[in-house]
Amino acid sequence: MTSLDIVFILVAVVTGGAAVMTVTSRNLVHAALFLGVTLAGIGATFLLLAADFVAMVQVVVYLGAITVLFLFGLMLTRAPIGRETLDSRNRPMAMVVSAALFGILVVLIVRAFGSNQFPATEPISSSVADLGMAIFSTWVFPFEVVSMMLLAALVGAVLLARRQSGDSGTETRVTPIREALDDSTEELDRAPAELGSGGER
Amino acid sequence: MLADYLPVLLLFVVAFGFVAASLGVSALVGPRRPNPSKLSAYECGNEPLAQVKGTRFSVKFYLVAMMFLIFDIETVFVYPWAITTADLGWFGFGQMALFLGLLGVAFVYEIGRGGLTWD
Amino acid sequence: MESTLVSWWSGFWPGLFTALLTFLVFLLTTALLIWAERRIVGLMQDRLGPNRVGPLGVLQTLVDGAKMFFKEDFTPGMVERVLFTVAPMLAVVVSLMTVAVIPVGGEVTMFGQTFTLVTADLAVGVLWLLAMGSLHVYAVFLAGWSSQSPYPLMGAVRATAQMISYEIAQGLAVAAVILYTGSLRVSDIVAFQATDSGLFPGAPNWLFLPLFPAFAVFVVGMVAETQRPPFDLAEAEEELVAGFHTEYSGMRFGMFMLSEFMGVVIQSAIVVTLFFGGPNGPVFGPGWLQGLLPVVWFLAKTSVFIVFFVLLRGAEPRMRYDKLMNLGWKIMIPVALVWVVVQAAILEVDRQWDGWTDGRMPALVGLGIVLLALAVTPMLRRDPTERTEAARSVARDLGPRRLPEKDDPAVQADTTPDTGRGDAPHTPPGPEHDHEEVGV
Amino acid sequence: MTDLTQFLPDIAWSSVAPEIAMTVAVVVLLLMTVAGRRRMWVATPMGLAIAGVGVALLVVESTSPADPSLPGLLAIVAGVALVALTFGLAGVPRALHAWIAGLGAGAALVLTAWQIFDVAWTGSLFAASTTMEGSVAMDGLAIFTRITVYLSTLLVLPIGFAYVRDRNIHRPEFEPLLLLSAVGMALLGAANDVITLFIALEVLSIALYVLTGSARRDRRSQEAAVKYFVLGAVASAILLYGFALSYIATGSLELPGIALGMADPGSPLRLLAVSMVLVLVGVGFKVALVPFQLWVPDVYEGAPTNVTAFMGAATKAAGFAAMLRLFVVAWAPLADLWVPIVAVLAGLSMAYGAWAALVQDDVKRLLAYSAVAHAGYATIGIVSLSDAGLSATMWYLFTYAITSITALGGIIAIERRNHRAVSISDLNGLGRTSPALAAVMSLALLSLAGIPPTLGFEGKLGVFTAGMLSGLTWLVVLGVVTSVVSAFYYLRLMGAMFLTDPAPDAPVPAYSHGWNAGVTVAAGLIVYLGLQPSILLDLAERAAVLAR
Repeated sequence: MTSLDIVFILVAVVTGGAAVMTVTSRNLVHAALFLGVTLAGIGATFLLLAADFVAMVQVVVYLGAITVLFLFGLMLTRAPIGRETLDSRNRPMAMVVSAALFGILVVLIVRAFGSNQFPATEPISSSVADLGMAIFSTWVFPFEVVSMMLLAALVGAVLLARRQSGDSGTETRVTPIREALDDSTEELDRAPAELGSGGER
Repeated sequence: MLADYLPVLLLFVVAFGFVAASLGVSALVGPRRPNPSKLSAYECGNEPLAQVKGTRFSVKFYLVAMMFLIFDIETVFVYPWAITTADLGWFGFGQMALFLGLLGVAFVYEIGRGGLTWD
Repeated sequence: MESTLVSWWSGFWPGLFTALLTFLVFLLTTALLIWAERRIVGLMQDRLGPNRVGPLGVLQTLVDGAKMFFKEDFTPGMVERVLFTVAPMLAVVVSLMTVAVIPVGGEVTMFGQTFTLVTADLAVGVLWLLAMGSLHVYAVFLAGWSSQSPYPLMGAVRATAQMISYEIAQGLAVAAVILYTGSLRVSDIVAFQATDSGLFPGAPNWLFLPLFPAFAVFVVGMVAETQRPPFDLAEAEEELVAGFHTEYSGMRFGMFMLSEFMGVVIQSAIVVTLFFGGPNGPVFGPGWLQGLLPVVWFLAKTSVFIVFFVLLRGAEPRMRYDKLMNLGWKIMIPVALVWVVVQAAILEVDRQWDGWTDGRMPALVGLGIVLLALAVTPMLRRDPTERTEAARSVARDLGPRRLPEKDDPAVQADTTPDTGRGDAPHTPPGPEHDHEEVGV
Repeated sequence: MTDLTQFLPDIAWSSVAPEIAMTVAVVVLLLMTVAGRRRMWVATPMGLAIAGVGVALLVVESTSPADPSLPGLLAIVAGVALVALTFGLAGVPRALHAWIAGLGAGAALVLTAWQIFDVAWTGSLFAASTTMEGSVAMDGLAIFTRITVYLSTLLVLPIGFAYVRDRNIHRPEFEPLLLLSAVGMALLGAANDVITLFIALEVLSIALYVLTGSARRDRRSQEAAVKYFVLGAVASAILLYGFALSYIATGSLELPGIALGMADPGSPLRLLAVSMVLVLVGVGFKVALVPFQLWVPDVYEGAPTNVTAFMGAATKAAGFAAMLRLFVVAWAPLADLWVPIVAVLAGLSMAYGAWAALVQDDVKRLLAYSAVAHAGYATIGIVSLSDAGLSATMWYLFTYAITSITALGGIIAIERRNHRAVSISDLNGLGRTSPALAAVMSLALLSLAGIPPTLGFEGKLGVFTAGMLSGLTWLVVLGVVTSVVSAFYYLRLMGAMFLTDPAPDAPVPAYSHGWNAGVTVAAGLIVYLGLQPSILLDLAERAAVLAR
C-alpha cells in the first residue's frame, strides 16, 4: 500500500459508488448528477495515472459539456424531472449480465497481468506536446474524420430539434403515413422565422 | 507530477473548511423561525402556481448545449495543436484549418438555419 | 513507491503556505472589491455609498459578512435539501480552486524557505482554469434546480446557457495565448511576457497587444462568465427576481454573493495573468521589496480590471437575452475562431520569414489592429440624439421616480436589504434597485 | 526558429478521393441550404473553386496532355455541373439538392473506378497498401465496399426522392446526412486502425439514427430511431470496450499490429478472447447477426422506406467490411476460436431470419427478417477464411445491396400511393393492375431467394462454394435449406401479386422519373449481372487482398 494506492482506492470507491447510484437513482436529474460524479472520478483516475491533460479534458468535455447537455435535455422533457420511475422488467436480467461481465473482466485482466506488474517508472511523458505530435502525425486522419462526425451530429441535432410548422406530435397511437401528410409543406428556403415557436415555459 | 497537485488539494481543504465553517457557524448562531410563507416557493408574493415538474424549456437551450459540446471538443483539439504548431509547420496548420473549416460549415449551418435564433 | 509519499509530504508546508496565502489574497481582495464597488457605483449615482464603518467605510463588507452569520438561513419546504446546501458550497469552493494556478507574485524567501507565490504551477494550468470554469456551471445549475421553484430554475437554465456560450469564446481566446507562448503552464506564459517585445526598447511583451482580438473576446467573455452587468441576465430582477438563488437566504445566499464577487476578482486576475504579464513589472530595492513588488504589480493590475467591472456595472444598461446569446455565438466565437487561425498563419509566416520583423510580426499586427479599432470605433458610435430618445421613452414608461435621498448619508450607509424575508415584507424589485446589489 | 525540413506524415489524399468528393458535396449542400434563395452566391464560388482545384490537379498531376488526371477532369466537370444545376433547377430546391447529392455520389463512384485502375491496380491484382500513417487501407476490400456503398447511395437518392417529398418528411438535412453516412460507411471499409474504424462507424451511425427518425410525425419512425440509437450506442460502447481490451493485451491500435501482438506467444489469450467476443457483439449488431438482430424489424419498419433501403444495402456492406477486416486481419491468430462461434451465429441468423420471415404480414418487416438471414449467408464467406470466401462475401453484399434496393423500391412505389405500411394483402393482384412494378418486384424477390439466373443466385453460389471449399458443409447445407424455406415466403409475395385478385379499391402505385430511373437501373443490374457476373465478379475475386 502506497499513498497513491490509498488515493486510488478512495477515488475508485467514489467513482464506482456514483456509477451504481447513476443506474439506481429514480430521479433522472440525480442520475445525471451522479453520472457527473462518476465522470469526475474517472478524471481523477486519469490524474492519478499522470495523464493530467486527459484529466482536464475529461472535466472540461464530460463534466462541462456532456453532463450539461444531459441536464438540458432533461429540462426539455416534460415528465421526468421529478420522481419518476424508469424501471423496466429487465432489471434483474441486466444486473446478472453486468455482474457477469464485470466478474469475467476482472478475473481475466487480473489473470492476464496479475503477476507481472508494469514497471513503475516515472510515467511515460504524457506532455501535451507529445499528444499534439501524436494527433498530427499518427492519428491525423481520424482527427479529420472526427470533424465529420461532429458535423453529422450537429446537422442531425438541427434536423431533430427544428420544429416543424404546426402542432407537434401529440398522437399516441401508431400513426399511419397519411397523417404525416397533414403537415403544411415546409419550404426548403423559408426564412427561419417560425423556428423557435417555443417560449420558455 | 502528482506532487504538483498536493497544494491544490490543500487549497481545496482550506476552501472547503472555510465554507463549511461559515455555514456551520451561521447555522449555530442564526435564528430559526420557520413560517408557511418562508417554506413555500417564492413567487413575488403570489400564491405559488407554477409547478417545476412539468416545466419545459425551449429546445434552443438544448441546441446551445449541443453546440457547446461540439465546440468544446474542438477547443480541446486546438490546444495540443497550439502547443505543437511550431513543430508541425504548415502541415499542421493545413490539417487544423481543414478541421476548423468543416466545423465552421457546421457552425454556419446551425446559425443559418436559425438554430440559435432566440425569440 | 513510498518515495512518492515522502516527496508529497516535503511539499506539505510550502503547499499549505501558498494555498493559505492565495486564499487570503483573493478573499481580502474580494472584500475590498465589494466595498469599492459600492463606493464607486455610489459616486456614479450621485450618492455616497457606505461610509460609516472604518475609514471611508472600508470595513463595511466585514460587518455585512458578520451580520450574515446572524441571519436566518431557512430552507423552503420544496427544495432538494442536500443539493440545496451543496450548491453554494460548490460555488465558493470552485471559485477558490480556480485561483490555484494564478501566480500572485514572484519568488519570496521567508522562514528560510523560498516560495513561489502560486499555489500550484500545473503543467496544464490554463486548462485548469477552463475546467474549474465548467464546474462553476454546476453550482448555478444545482442551485436553480434544487430550489424546485420556477424563477430559480429559469434563472439557472439561462445562466448555464450563458456561461457555456461564453466559455467557448474564452477557451478559444486562451488558445490564442498558448498558440503564441507555446505552453499551457501559467508560469511559462508569465515568463514569456517578461521578455522584450522588441517593439521599442523596454516594452514588455504583454500579450494583449499581439493578441488584441483574443484579449477583447476574453474581456467580454469574462463579464459574461461572471454574470455581471450588463450581462447579468440570469438574475434580471424584473423578470426572474434574483435568478438561480432566489430561494436562498442567510449564509448560503452569502456564499453565492461571495462567489459572484470573487468571480470578478478571479477573472480580473486571469486576464492580468494571461494578457498583462501577471506579476511582471520593474523590481528593485532591498530583498523584502523585491519580494513584495510583484505582488503589488499584480494587485495593481488586477485592481484596474476590477474597477473596469465596476464602471461597466455603473454605466451600462442590461442587455437583452437574445442579444447576449447572439453576441456570444455570432460575434465572439467566430472572431475568436478566426483569430486563432489568422494568428497561427501569422506566426508561421513569421517563423519562416527571415526579414526585419524577426519575431515582431505578431506585435506589429496587433498594433495595427488596435490602431484600426481606435480609428473605426468613433465612426460606429450611435447617434447621441437617438439614445436620448430611447432614454426619454424609458423615463416615460417608468413614470415618476423616487430620487435617492442623497442628503441623508445614514440611509445610504446601510443599503443592504434584509434577506431574511418573511421577517420583513420583501420589497418588490423595482427600477431603483437595478444597481443596488447586496453586500456580503 | 524551427527546423524547416517540413514535418510531413505519410498522407495520400488520393486514397480517400471519393470520400473527399462526398464531403465537398455535403458542404455545398449545407451552405446552399443556409443561402436559401441566394444559393447562386454559394454555388458559383464553390463551383469555381472545385473547377479551379480540377485545373490545378490537371496541371500538377497530368503526365501528358494525352493522359490527363481523371480527378482533375472530374472536378472541372463537377464544378461546372454544380453551377449549371443551380441555374437550371433554381425553382425546385429539393430537386436541386437531390441532384447535387447525386453528383457527389456519382463523382465518388467515378473516383472509385479511378482508384481501381490508376492507384490500386498493379498488373492483374490489387496492391494492398496503407496510407494516412496506417489509418487507411488501400486494398480490394476498401474499394469494393466503396463500389457497393456509393452505388447504393446513387440508387437510393432518385428512388426515394419523390417518396420523401410526398410523405412531407423531406428536410434539407436529408441529403447531407445520407452522404455523410455513406462517407462513414466507405471509411469503415477502409479503416485500418481501430480508432479510424470506430469514428467512421460513429459517423455512419449518427447520421443513420437521425435519418431513421426523420419522419418526425410518425411515431413508428421515432420509436425506430430511439431503439436504433439506444441499442446502437450500447453496441458501439461494447465494441469500444473490446478494442480497449485488445489494446491492453497487444499494445496496438492498428489492425495488423493487433494481429502481430496476438501472434506473440506471451499474449494474454483469454483477454483477447473476451475482446474478440465484445468486438463480435459490436459488429454483429451493425450487420444484424442473430442474436443481435433485435432492432432490425422495428427499425426497418419504422424508418422511411428509402432510408430502410439505404440502411439495408449499404450499412450491411460497410459493417461486413469492418467485420472482415477485424476478424480476418486483426483477430486472424485467434481464428480457431472465433470461426466456430461466428459460424454458429451465421447458422442461427439464416435459420431465425428464414423462420421469422415466414409469419410476417408487413412486407417491410418480412424483408427485415430476410435481411437477418442474408447477413447469415454473407457470414459464410467470412468463416471460410479464404480468399475465395473474402471475395464471395464482398460479392454477396453487392448483390444483396442491389437486390434489396430494388425490392424496397417496389415497396416505395406502393407506399407512396397507399400512405401506410405495406402488408402482403396490399400486393394482391399487383400483377394485373401494375404489371411492370410486379415484374420488377418479382425479379427482386427471385434474386433475394437466389433463383438463377438472377444476381442473388450468383451471390449465394459464391458464398456456398467458398463454404464448401473450406469444409463448412453443415453451414452450407443449412444455408441451402433456409434458402428453400425463404423461397417460400418470397414466392408467397409473388403469389399475392399474380394469383390473387386485386382489391376493388386498390390504389395505383405512384411512380416518378427518379424512381423509374433508379429501379430500372437496379433491376437491369440484377438481370445483367445475373447473366454476366464476370465483370464485377472478377473484380471481387481480385479484390480479395487485404492490407495487413
